[in-house]
Amino acid sequence: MTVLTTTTVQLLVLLPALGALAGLLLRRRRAFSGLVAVAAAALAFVLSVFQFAETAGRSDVVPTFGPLPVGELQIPLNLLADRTSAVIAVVVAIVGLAVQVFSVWYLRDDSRYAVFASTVSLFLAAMLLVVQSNDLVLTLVGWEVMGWCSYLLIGHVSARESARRAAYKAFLVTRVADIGFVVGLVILAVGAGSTDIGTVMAHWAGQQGSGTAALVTGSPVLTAALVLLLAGVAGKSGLIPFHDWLPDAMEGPTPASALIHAATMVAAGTYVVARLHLLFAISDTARIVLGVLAALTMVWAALLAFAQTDIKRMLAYSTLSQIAVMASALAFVLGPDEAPRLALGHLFSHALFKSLLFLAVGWLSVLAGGTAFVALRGRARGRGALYWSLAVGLASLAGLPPLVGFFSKEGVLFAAEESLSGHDAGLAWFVLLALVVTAGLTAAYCTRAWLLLSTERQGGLVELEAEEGQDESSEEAAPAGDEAATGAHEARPVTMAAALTVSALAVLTVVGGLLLIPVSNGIHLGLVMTVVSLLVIGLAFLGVRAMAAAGHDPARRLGPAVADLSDRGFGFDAVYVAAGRAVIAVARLVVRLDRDVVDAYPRGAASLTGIAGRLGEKAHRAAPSAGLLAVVVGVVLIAVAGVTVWH
Amino acid sequence: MHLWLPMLLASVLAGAGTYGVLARRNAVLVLIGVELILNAANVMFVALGAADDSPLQTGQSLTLFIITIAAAEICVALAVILAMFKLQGHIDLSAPPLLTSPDDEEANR
Amino acid sequence: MALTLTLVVPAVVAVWLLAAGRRYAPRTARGLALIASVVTFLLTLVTVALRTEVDAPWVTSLGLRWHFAVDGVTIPLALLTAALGIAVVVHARGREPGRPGGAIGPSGGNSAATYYACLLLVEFGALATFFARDAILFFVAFEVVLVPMWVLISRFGDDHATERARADASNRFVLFTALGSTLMLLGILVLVVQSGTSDLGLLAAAHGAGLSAPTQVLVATLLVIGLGIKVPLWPVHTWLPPAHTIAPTAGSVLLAAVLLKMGTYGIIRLAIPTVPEGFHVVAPFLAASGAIGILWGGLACLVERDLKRLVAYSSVAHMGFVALGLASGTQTGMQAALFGNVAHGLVSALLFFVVGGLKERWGSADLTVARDALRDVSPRMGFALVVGFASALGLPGLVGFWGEFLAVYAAWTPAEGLPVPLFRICAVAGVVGMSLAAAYSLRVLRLVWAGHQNWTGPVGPAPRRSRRDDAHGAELLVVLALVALVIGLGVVPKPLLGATETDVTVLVPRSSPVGPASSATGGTTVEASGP
Amino acid sequence: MITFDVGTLLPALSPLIGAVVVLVLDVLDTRGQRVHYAIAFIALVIGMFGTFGALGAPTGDELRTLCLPNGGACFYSATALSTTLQLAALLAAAVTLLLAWPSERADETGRTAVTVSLLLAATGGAVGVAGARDLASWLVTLELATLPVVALAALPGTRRALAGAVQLVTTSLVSFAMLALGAACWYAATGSPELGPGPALAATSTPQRGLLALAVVLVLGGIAFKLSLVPFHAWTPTTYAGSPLPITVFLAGVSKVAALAALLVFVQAVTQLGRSALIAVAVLAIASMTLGNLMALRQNDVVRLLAWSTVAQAGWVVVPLLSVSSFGARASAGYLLTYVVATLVAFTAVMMTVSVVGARRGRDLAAYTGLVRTHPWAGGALLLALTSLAGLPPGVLGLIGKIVALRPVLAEGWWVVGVLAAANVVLGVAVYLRWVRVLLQPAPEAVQEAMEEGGTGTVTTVTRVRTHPSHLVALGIGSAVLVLGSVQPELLLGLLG
Repeated sequence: MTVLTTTTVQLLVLLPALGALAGLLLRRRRAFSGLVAVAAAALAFVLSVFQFAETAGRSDVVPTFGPLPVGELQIPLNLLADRTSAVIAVVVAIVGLAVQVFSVWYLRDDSRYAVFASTVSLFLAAMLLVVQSNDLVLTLVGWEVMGWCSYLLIGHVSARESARRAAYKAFLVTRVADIGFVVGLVILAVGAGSTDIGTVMAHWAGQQGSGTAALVTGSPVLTAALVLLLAGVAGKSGLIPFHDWLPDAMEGPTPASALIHAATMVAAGTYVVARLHLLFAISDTARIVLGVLAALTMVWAALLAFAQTDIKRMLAYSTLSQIAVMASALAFVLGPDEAPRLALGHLFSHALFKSLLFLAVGWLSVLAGGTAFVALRGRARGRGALYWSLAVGLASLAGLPPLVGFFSKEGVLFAAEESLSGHDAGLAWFVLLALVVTAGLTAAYCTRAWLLLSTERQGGLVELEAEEGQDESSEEAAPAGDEAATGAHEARPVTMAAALTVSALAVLTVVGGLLLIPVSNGIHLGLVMTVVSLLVIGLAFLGVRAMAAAGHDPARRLGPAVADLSDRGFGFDAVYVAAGRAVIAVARLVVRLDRDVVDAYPRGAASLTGIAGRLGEKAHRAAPSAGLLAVVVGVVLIAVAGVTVWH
Repeated sequence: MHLWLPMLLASVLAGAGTYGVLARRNAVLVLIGVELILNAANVMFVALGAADDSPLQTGQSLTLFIITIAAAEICVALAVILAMFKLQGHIDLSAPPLLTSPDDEEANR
Repeated sequence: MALTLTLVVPAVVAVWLLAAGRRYAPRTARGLALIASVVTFLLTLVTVALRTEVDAPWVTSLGLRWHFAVDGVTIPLALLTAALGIAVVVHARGREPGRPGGAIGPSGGNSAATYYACLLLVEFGALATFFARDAILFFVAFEVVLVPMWVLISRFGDDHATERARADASNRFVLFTALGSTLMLLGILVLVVQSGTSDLGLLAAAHGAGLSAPTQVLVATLLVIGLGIKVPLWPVHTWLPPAHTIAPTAGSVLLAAVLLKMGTYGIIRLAIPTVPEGFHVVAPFLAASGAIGILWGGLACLVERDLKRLVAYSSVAHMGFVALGLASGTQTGMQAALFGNVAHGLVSALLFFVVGGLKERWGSADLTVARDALRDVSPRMGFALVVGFASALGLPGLVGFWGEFLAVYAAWTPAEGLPVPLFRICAVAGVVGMSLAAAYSLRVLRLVWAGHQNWTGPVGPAPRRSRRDDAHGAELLVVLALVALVIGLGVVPKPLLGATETDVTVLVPRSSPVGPASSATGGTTVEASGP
Repeated sequence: MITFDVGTLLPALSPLIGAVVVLVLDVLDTRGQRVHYAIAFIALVIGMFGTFGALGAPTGDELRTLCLPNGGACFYSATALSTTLQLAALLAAAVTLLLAWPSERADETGRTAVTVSLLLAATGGAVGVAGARDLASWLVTLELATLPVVALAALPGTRRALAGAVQLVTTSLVSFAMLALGAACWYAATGSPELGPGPALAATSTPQRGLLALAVVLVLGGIAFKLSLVPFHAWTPTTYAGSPLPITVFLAGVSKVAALAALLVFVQAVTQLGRSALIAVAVLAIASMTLGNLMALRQNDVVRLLAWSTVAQAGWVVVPLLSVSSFGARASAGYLLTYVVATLVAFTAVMMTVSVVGARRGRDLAAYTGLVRTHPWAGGALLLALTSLAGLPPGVLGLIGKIVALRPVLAEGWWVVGVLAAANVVLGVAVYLRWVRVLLQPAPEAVQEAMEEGGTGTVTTVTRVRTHPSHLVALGIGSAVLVLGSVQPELLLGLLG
């Protein structure tokens, strides 16, 4: 490898981190910190592009601190630069840059902007670390740091209890899921005696190759490790049952949501699985688990997305289902390394259009003073760039050709279609079904959103009152959180930079299909599935149009109950609360035990000495004869003891 | 002559003495008990001394030592007991003594 | 020479302060103490640099030698101790007992000198313990810290607490520890009498040769129990929370960051190399108690009301990881334990400085009292608190992570002959404990840093209070230094691990060769007890 | 003719001669008060010089005298061990003397001569018994070390004193009877008055070894009384509390040395003990440790506290004897030294406090509040002594003592006893730190002000009392030994050879 690549990759990870540090040190000078943040992201972008150019058709292992001296275990701490990492790094950098630029404007009045910007930089660094890592430990490092950053970002507006709770929930849920992740990593590393991903895969795959009966389908240990790993992935990528933290994460400022949802945190899970896909290819069980989880999640989330009263929450659920779509691709084994490419392809496109959507929504929310549909009703009309950006974003999410979302989704469908004939056909059918349903649902909620954003409300008094009613209710439901969304910015025009950012993302979303080629080795279109999915999408579109006749909110046709229920994520949160309660109960028990059982011994000893002392004093009323008695008795005792045995 | 007779005597004396020490509450009687035990020892010494024929009549001389020490002991003991009788009006050893009295303060100074 | 001075300087100055300190103004006393601690630190640096050694006969009739030396295992702890020695003295500025606004203890006359003397004595004892290369000398040094720390707690303890509470806490501390150290002494004596030498170097080199198996088990048990009380391991940890709650800030810092380390260091130095077979028998129990401690402490922290007690319980949890690493009996485990030792030293020191400062400001450390968000009122303290607890929950990139992750790894592959399933369970317990740590850390941050959930006061950025509300001056200095260390060693752990590496290979023979061979064995063992 | 080496016997002789001289002087001139003390002091000093001969001798060899002609048995010998104990006894006696030294107010009782001569006689006995090597002189010297103390205890004639004396005399009588019986049994078993390994070894193989065992246990019982081991301890608290403080100090110092010396003579003669006899020793030791500490924990009268702590420490003194060897003997003696030094210092401090606040208050724990501040020297010395008794640094001497005492126990594999002893260490720490806490507490305000004026303060009365110079000397000697011993314990332990 060239020295150039080495430094490139190292700097790629290092610079944003340094940017974070610098931003923190310069937090008094708002302008500087903003500058630093944007510069760091921009540099990262340049470097990632450079890496992309460098790694044409080869992969380099890049050292960092050198191996850690920890006895038997080998921790080389290497980075890897290859095509995959390069592409993902590029998209991550793009999104990061966009977010940084945008938030300069978006958080203009936030007293804690500097901290926010540095956190975002750190977040970027962490994600890039995960992307470049060739070492399980480095992966874990990036993984956890991302979790922490998300905690900070979600809880950014800590004045709101809801924000604090959301942040707490997000970190805790992912951390609990990470129990599996860490144990999985440890098992993998223990097997290989090293944490180098190459070595690990060589070891386990080699075991499989050695073809002892137990290992034909991957040893139970490998399966266990992978399934545990999946638990962690499910946590970060918000697969069932760990998905519920993501919608609450909307408490964070919109740019943060864009970052978390588009390119970084949630995508990390998919990326790691893709990296280790060689192992997943061995273990059917693991892939089945993954496929089933993904299928369930995508449908569940899409259903929830439809009736949301707040557009950010809707986007959150759409993220859930899209991430699940990516993951589902990984449940299959096609050609060498093909499934991961398709998955990453969707990751790529999703990153583009989802960041676009979030930033556009953020922009819109500033103008409209809220993110609830009620507040946004028809606000998109006549906004020029913003209007078209939203249009492109939603269309791409719905998967309309020729937008990037279309191609990548077709890629995933293709993967499933291909493996219908494979030895895991059952899974393929199941996933395929889920994918088609999801396609429909996605189209449906995109249509609904579009209609609500673009059409003015019309209708009789009754309708109005009803809407008002919903107005209040949804105001409560809505996070209404970002300082930006307090409407204080109505007077303030958007800066050119921010606007350009959004537009640029929009352009990328349009032409993204071409960029997709290098990612997933060309475009994959299964003819049948393409037709099917387009049909489904079309039907969904028409259906929603019909429901929305006369400017009604299509979701209202399902009745307010549904809306409330879906706002509460079908009450899934209760499960977490229950779990928390249980743990607290155990904790109380522990504390009681600590006080009444463990600590009873010392206290008991203390009181015992007291009692013994009192008895002793009773026995020592100074009557001489008692003393004599004691003496003689003592002597007799000793005599007996001493004489009985003598050797 | 056999040693077991004097030994028997000695053990009887010792037993009686021990009984006296334990059973008697009167200080003087306790002293007598002690004396009995000592005499048990003396008997043993004499008997054994008669048995062996070392140049310096060990047994007998030891007996003398014991007797002398015993005498000294008894002197001191009797003195103390007298003082006790003067102060407390009785010489009952089983009675817990009164400890507090006005004269302690300055006596201890 | 430098080594001897390192020990003599603090001791002598302490004695001088005790003897003549009554006439000194707090300022003078602090000056002396500061000079002493700084000199000690510099001397420690010299000692570490030159790897000097002192070996002179002391009590010949006991075969007890005045034998001190430095090696990789010692260096980090010695530096930590010396550095904290400065920190606590600096931090006490303006807090002396008997001063108006003095935050330390109930003021009884001008006892500042005594206070500083106690700090120096604790430092002296700890350094002597870490440098000692003679088993009995180790014990003597081990005992030195007891009385000064007892005085710190009972005499200079939290003046909001009742006299009775202070007496209880200090007595618990001293009695528990005295029991522990005496049991340790028994173990040492059996070891010394049986193997005829008390030189730790020789004992370690012998690796328990010539000691019968029962003897080894006996010695190992006595040593592990005795030192375990100091660590503190799970069932015998109940002295720690009260002691921490009552002790003055500096006391808590020294207690958590230095004294607890003496326990684990003792296990590493005395038990593991000298009676390997015996320790092999004890190891499973050690691991189990460590694992239980991790869960126990973590859970207790979830509902604890008093912030200082909470940090104390978290100490129990973290030391559990160290115990786990030690029990595994592999070099990885040993490295993990040593790193975890230092890591916990830094983190607990940081946390106690911050928490102690908060308690001084608030008058109590009760979490149920609703207060302004710390990130608004005093951002610096808030930042330090965040770093501290982030490291406590084992966040990678901070110093806490490496020790715990490696400990879990080591527990998953214990040395040959140890019960693998048990250790695996312990490892899982460890990971669960890490998420418990996350839960309680974030609980604290949510209540203290981000603002209280029942806080009804003005929401949003509250106006900055007076300068005294936030860390400033000496306090800020100390806290920032610790924060820098926590982050620095977290990002670049290699130097610390490298320092201990070579000596660990001396203490513990490499259990299983690395590379493909081990992968095979690892694989098979995994098979053996796979889920 | 029996050999007679004055140089070797000097330590034992000079106090006795001193006693005679004092009595004679008293007959000649009844008004001489302090001169008696001077003479006594000189006698003790001479005695100390006498010990240097044996201490200077190369380790291992012993100076024998009172030997039968043509290489027969010797009735007196001075080893490093015994001589060290003698030195300790003499020092302790000297300190006692200093504490008993009359202040300006000469006491009208005119008893000084009696007191002094009794003191000297008892000291002589204590010194002698260390060197005795045959039954007769052993018994005589042992009783000589005991009887005068009874008299001294009874001398004040107060109720408390008398109660103590009665307890003491009755118990000592009984235990003397035991000793006599024991001696008889020994003679019966070995057929020789010599207290040496030879006869004992010869006897162990004969059928009378049962008698030998009986002798051992009887002697053990007899001496256990003087060491105030449980259950022979009943007299200790009463007598300590009853007799005048200097006599208490004597009991706590010289008598203990004498008792241990006697015991060691016997133990070294009996080269091997049956395991069950050892169990008896262990039981005695542990019992006295535990009971002593438990009771001391509850005392508020410092003298009683020290009395009970004596009981506890006695346990520690005999514990090393579980290994019946010169190793064990040395360890036991070594521990005794550390104990004696610490106790003497503690008592001296108490004495000083008493002399300031009066007996009643001075014995109350509360009187010591803030002593470290009000009276730094006394307070500091007391603190050092207490920590040394507790076996914690800064009292390193006591700590080393604990190590010395426990080492033989574990060498012989009695680790259960070791564990019990460890538990007692904890109890002991509790006992002594209870007192230390009081010392360290901030002194009452009144005292603070008094301090400003430079007076000596106490809880209630703030009086300018000039502490007695002899007390200061005693304190100086004691704490000097204590400090030196803490810095370099070898100074003390090395003497034992």
